[in-house]
Amino acid sequence: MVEIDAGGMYYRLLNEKIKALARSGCKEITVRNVCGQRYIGAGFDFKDLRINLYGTPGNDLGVFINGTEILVNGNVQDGTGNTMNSGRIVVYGDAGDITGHSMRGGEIFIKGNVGYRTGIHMKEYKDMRPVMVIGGTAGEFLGEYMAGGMIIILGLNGGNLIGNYAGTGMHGGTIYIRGKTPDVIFGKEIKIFDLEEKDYKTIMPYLERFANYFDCSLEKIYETKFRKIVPVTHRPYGKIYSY
Amino acid sequence: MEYEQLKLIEKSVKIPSGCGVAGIVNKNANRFSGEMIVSSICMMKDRGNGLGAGYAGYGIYPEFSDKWCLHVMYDKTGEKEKVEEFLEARFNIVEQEPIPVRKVKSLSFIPVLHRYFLDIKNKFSDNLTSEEDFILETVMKINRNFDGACVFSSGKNMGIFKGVGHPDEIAEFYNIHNYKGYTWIAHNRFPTNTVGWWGGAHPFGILDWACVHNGEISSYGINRRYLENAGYYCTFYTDTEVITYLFDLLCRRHKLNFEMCSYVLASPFWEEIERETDVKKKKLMKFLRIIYASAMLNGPFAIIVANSSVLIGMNDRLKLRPLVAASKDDFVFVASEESAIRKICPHPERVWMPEAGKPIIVHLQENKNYGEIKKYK
Amino acid sequence: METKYLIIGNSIAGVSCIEGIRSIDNVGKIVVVSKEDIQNYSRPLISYYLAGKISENSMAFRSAEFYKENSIELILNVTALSIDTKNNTLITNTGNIRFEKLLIASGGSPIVPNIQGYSKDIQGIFTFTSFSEAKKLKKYVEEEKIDNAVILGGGLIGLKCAEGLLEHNIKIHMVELSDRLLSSTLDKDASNFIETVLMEKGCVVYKNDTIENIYSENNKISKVKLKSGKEIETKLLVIAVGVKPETSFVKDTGIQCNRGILVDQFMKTNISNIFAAGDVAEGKNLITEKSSLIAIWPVAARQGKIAGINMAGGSAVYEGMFPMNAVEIAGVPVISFGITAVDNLENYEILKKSDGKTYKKIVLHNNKIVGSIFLGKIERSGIYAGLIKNQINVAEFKSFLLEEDFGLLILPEKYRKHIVVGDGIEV
Amino acid sequence: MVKPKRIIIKEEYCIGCRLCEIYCVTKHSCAKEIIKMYKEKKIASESGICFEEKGSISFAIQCRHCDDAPCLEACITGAMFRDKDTGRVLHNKEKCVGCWMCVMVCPVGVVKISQSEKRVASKCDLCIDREFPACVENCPNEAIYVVDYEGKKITKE
Amino acid sequence: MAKSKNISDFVIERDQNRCIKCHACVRVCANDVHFKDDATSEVASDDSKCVGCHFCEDLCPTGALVIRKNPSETRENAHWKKEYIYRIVRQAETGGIVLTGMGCDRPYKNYFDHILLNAAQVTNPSIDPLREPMELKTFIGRKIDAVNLDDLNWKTTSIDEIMSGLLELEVPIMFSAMSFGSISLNACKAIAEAAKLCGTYWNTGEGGLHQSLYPYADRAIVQIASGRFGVSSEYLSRAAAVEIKIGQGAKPGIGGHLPGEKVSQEISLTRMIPQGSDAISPAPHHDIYSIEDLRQLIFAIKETVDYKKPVGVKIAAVHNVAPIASGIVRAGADFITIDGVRGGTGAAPVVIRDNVGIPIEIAIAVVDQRLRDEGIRNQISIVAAGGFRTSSDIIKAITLGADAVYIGTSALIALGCHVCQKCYTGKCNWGIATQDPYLTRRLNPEIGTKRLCNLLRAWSLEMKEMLGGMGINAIESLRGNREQLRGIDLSEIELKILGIKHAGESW
Repeated sequence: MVEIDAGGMYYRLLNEKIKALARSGCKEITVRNVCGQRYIGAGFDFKDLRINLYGTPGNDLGVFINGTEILVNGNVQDGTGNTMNSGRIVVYGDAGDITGHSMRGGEIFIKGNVGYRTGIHMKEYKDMRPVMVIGGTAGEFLGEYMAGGMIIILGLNGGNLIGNYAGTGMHGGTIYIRGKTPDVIFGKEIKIFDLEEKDYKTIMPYLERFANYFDCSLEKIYETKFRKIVPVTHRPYGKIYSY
Repeated sequence: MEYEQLKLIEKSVKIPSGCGVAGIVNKNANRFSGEMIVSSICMMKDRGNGLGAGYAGYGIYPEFSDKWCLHVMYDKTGEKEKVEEFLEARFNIVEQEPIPVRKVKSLSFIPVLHRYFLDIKNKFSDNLTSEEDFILETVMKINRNFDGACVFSSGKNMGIFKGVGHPDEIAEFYNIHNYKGYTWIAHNRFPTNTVGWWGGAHPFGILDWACVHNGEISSYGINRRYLENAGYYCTFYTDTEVITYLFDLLCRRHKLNFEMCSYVLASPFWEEIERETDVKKKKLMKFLRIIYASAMLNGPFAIIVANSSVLIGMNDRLKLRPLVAASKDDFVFVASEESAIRKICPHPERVWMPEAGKPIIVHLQENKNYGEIKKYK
Repeated sequence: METKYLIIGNSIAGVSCIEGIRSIDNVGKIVVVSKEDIQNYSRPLISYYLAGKISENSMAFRSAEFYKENSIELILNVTALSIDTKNNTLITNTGNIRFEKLLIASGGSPIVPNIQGYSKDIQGIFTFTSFSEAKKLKKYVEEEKIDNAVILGGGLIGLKCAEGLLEHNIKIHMVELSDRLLSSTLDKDASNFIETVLMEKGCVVYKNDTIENIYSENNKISKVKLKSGKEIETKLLVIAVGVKPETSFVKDTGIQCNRGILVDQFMKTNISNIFAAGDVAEGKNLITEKSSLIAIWPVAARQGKIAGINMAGGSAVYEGMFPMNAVEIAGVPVISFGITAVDNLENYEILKKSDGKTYKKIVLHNNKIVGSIFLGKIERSGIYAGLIKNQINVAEFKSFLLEEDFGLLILPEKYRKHIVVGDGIEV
Repeated sequence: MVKPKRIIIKEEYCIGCRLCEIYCVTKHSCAKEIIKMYKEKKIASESGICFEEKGSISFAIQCRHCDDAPCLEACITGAMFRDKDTGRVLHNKEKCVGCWMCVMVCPVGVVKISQSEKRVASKCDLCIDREFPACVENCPNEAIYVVDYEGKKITKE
Repeated sequence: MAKSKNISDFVIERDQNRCIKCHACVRVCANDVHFKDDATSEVASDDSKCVGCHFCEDLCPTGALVIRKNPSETRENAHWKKEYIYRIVRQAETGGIVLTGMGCDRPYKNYFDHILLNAAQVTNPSIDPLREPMELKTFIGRKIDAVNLDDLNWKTTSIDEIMSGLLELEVPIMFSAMSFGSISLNACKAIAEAAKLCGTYWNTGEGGLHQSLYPYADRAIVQIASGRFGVSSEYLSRAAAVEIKIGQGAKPGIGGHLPGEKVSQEISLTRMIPQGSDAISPAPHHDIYSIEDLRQLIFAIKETVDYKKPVGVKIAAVHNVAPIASGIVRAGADFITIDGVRGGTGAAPVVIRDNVGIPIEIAIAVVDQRLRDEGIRNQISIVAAGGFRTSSDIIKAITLGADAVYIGTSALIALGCHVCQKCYTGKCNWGIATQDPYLTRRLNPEIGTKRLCNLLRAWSLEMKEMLGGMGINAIESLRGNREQLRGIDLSEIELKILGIKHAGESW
């Protein structure tokens, strides 16, 4: 394992260093004293690389990433996993706004809470199915314009599970929420259902992974029933035009 | 038309003009009388129409060789005092006097002509990083803000003399034959309409650059906007002004050498660049053309540009205007017509015509007699 | 006499051979011997001649210039007697010809079964496989003002002859040994169809029957008696039971024969400078993949050409063909390919469609077409021939095979593009 | 002038307008003027084009003028012949007896039975008397074009 | 259901004396306008379905068809014009937003038509472009302000660095963003191939990069819009440049969406979304709510492509365009695309298209001036878009200060488009704005490429003529050279904004 001290380092240099190490065959890189460096892992294509970050990485962590695992020991800022293609981001803390914006594949695990507009315009394609598991709560506009993939909100730490306008303009994918349906304003385009057996089967591997990463009890997670938010149509705006 | 009106026109619109140009340089910086250049430019009298002529000589003020010398013309009463007040605030005026002139009957609208030899009081005020930029700014300020004043020469140990008239008349007026210089350039103007303003005559100068020009720059509009971005305000609406500023910007500020400068001003065609076999040179040519796209001089021109250490004759990239060069001993001559050279040097060693866009660059040998010669290359 | 190339037979196989040779060798001497007395004629045209649809002048399928342009020495009225394979010499009734390369394209000769009362000398009995016979027949019909005739054999030759005779308003009695007309090329349905058409034209068809006895008066035929007992008075009998390869002169020459002369894929016999093509040769049947006689014009043309190319030192391979026939009976066109009637339905799949005026049948084996019949409407049937020849798997578009608008569009894209734009467009 | 050898079909660009047929018929009829010809039913020719259409795919196919043309081999009268100058496979109506051997062997299925003279086969002659076949010249989308012997596309310019 | 009170936009005149009943019109009309009337065996038409695309007219072998505007007139009323009346009728019947295609068709003042070009007479020579070199080569991207010999130290590496970030255009005309989805793949192919052949660039729009277009990727400017369709690191790395689309002239501030029924298999492949699913592009980028967020995305892209490609930002020309442009320069963009009010689209609400934004002429003028005033003009290239109809429009745009232009509608017209403005129906008879396999085949990309190349060639020739006339032989000497322009019939404020003098004023 190789270590980099990112203290005072500008993001461009940091990314260059990480890339150079990865190209030389390095499989695991630990970066300490991360503070505000943006775009860590931008467009990375290193399939079996793992990056351990200590500190607070800057915005757009893992933007356009295409297969690398990033573990963050700390909170992350805005735009984590922006337009991500594949790979995995695990955050041992909270995440900021627009986490997983437009992500098309890969996985994001957040131990704590996420900010506003999380999973906005997530989409899926063929066997690419993005998944985001959030241990805590999410802000407003969760899964807005969501077109595919799944978001799982666990609410393990209490607080308001989700904010208003979840699933606005949603036309694909599923949001799983743990616990009773919160008393918030939902987007017009969604419906809420109880889970069927097969739904539990679908989310199980991700919950297991979540429990594994964050060392929490799977039983505790299952103690509370899940519900799911799904779009009523994948053509939400088909009828507002006069042809 | 009233003088004021004529001046207004001259100062507010660009007047295209045809011209004759001539230049003589002694490579060893040996000074010689202005008579030679007068004789040369007068040979091409038919290239002008009596509405403008002028001379620039280098090495003419050896006693003040380290002082900035401003030639200023005043055509409004009271303006002189204002300008001098402005100058005193910035400079120590070492010497000042009316420019000596002789009465020539045919000349009219003659302004008050005065020269100042200056030392900069507070060299680097206003965050300017060089003396030259300070002088530049001073000239710009006077020319923009003082309506009745015009600085028409602002170098060291050099001076520009110009006015509305035929070249022989202007020479007589300023006593050009009385001055001795090592480089001379001259201009005979043919504007396309009547002008009465002496400031509109050529050469045009800034710092120790002086420039005479024959032709019209069709790219004027963008060259001007480009220069304004760099802090050069074109108050004279002449192509020559733009060319002079471009030389100052590129050669002095951006430190391009004259060859590179020629790639900018008379850019080689893309096809030519494509054919260049020296990879490094090719890259540089292309690069310069891209970066200085707005500085390219497009349209017909033949120019002679001088400063204290160099004389350059150059054509546009298609050679749409005439230019001839000749050399004998340590002299190099450049002119619109060969006759203008033959007149003063009947048997040159070599006579040639420069290629389109390829400048004739004559560097002066350093000469201890005439102070330091600045090298911009 | 000596020649570089010697060709026995002047029909399509021989002529194609000339074209094959000349596509490679422009100068080598070519001698063609023919036992007939006419420079060039198309054998299948004899029924049209008989019908009076074309004149004697139009019988040629190649003009006289053809022989001139290709510098062919054509020797008529020569009958091949034997071949001296050791000395590369053809022995004929008029002399010997030495050759470097020989093509046997002697075609076939009509089969005349043993019938009681038959004699070569009886007038009014004809075969129908050569122009000379056809000429004699036509002359006889016209001179004798024949108004009814018996044709023995309901195969292709018999029907062709019938077609010709029908034009002379002759009532035809057709005697066929098997249970249906054109038994070798058509199934029962199609056969019935043909039979109906013929009957509408005034023909009488006797199936499962044959002529047992021929009666003659004054050395002229007067009556035939069928096996079934039926007696038909007639002044004209055409024996059209088939042809056999003309291999009589090949006997004891060492050239291997089965029913016809055996050839390899280069149309070469077991003797390295002797080739055979046309009705006399046995080539590969693409459908059965066996060596067999396919006595049809296009096969003869192809074989002759391939033989010619190989004789001249080129290299061409005969990939095999399959039986196919086109015939028009009383204005109804019929085209058939390959195996059209099968009994063993386990191995075959049959697709059929009929609307009373047309009939279409496809026989499939392992999802490949092995045979088909088109009756009434025959346009674009060649596409099916292509599918058979290229052994295209039709599983994907089977349901379209019988469609009215069946066309190239239905075919697999790759094959279609091959046909449409491919450089090897011939398929 | 390079002589066209065959018409190549870009089925992916056939728009199914069937103008090729109209121009083919016009060209081969004695009238030559579309409106009068159609209006007065003076259609003296038939199109040498087989037009196929299924779903969104369509194309017009004409005689391929194959290098190794089966119809030439199968013709019992010599009516089908290869033009020496242009390499085209042409058909002499006068000689044809309508035996349908050509129809039988053409793997492209483009030898048609003439409707006006039932005993004669008919097919594309690549507009032997014109620089470009009428169908090619009038195809609005270059879904058919001509190539020379080497398979090179021939265009007007 | 009550009978519709709407009227047909067009009437079809069929000259029965000329109609030969070949049915070509019946076969080709995607709107089912023409049909064979079994009762009369004549060919007839249903005018109400006609969109005025003129495809049938073009195809009819006998010229029997003429499509005319429906002459039916409502009572003359300068305010309640026919089109407004019938728009209300339509909305009263459907309750929906009225969509339209292509650019704004309102008769706002067209400044191009009020600007005149100069020509050289006597004092300098005009140049004959047929004989003498005439250069249109243009470079798009971030340039430096000054070449300092000391800094360069004759090292060419820094030169390389700057030059690798520039797009080299043989003609200052690029093909505007038109996604595969809004137009057919054949149209994309024709455009891409033409861009390659003509030495210019094409723009993928927000449609991803179809595999069959990979050969043209080195000439592609790929777009990132709010839907992020087809955007991946591979997409970014294949392209020549990246453009972040914030807005579009035809619908500033409005998102877009490709209805699910148009998301075919191929489109699903390039957009990387499931077949049949709506492709919704939200109005804003949800990761850009402010200018610093734009900088964040610009540098996210630069970081991903190792700073090797120019990154541009496309905005609609709106009232505040000049300061916005300045902000975009300072946010690190290498080129800015400004799309004027007449910019085209496949679908936009008509009220937005016709009423939002400002003309491109004005936008170029103010942006160029603003950037010069701030001394940052050289750091960015200005690409202008929005309704360029002729080469003179382009020359004027460049003279006002644009580096290059994008053409969209004019390119489509070259491909056959007759600007019927019905792109959003997906039934484009010319095979352009459609995904219907029966219709897309109508655009043979080979022909399309040829026509586009011809257009660019023709316009280049004309531009050279105009340049030569002005005595200028390189386009860079015209760029921003507003002295060469004069306004006609313009007010003082208009002249001031455009930065040009009025006709009659000399230098």
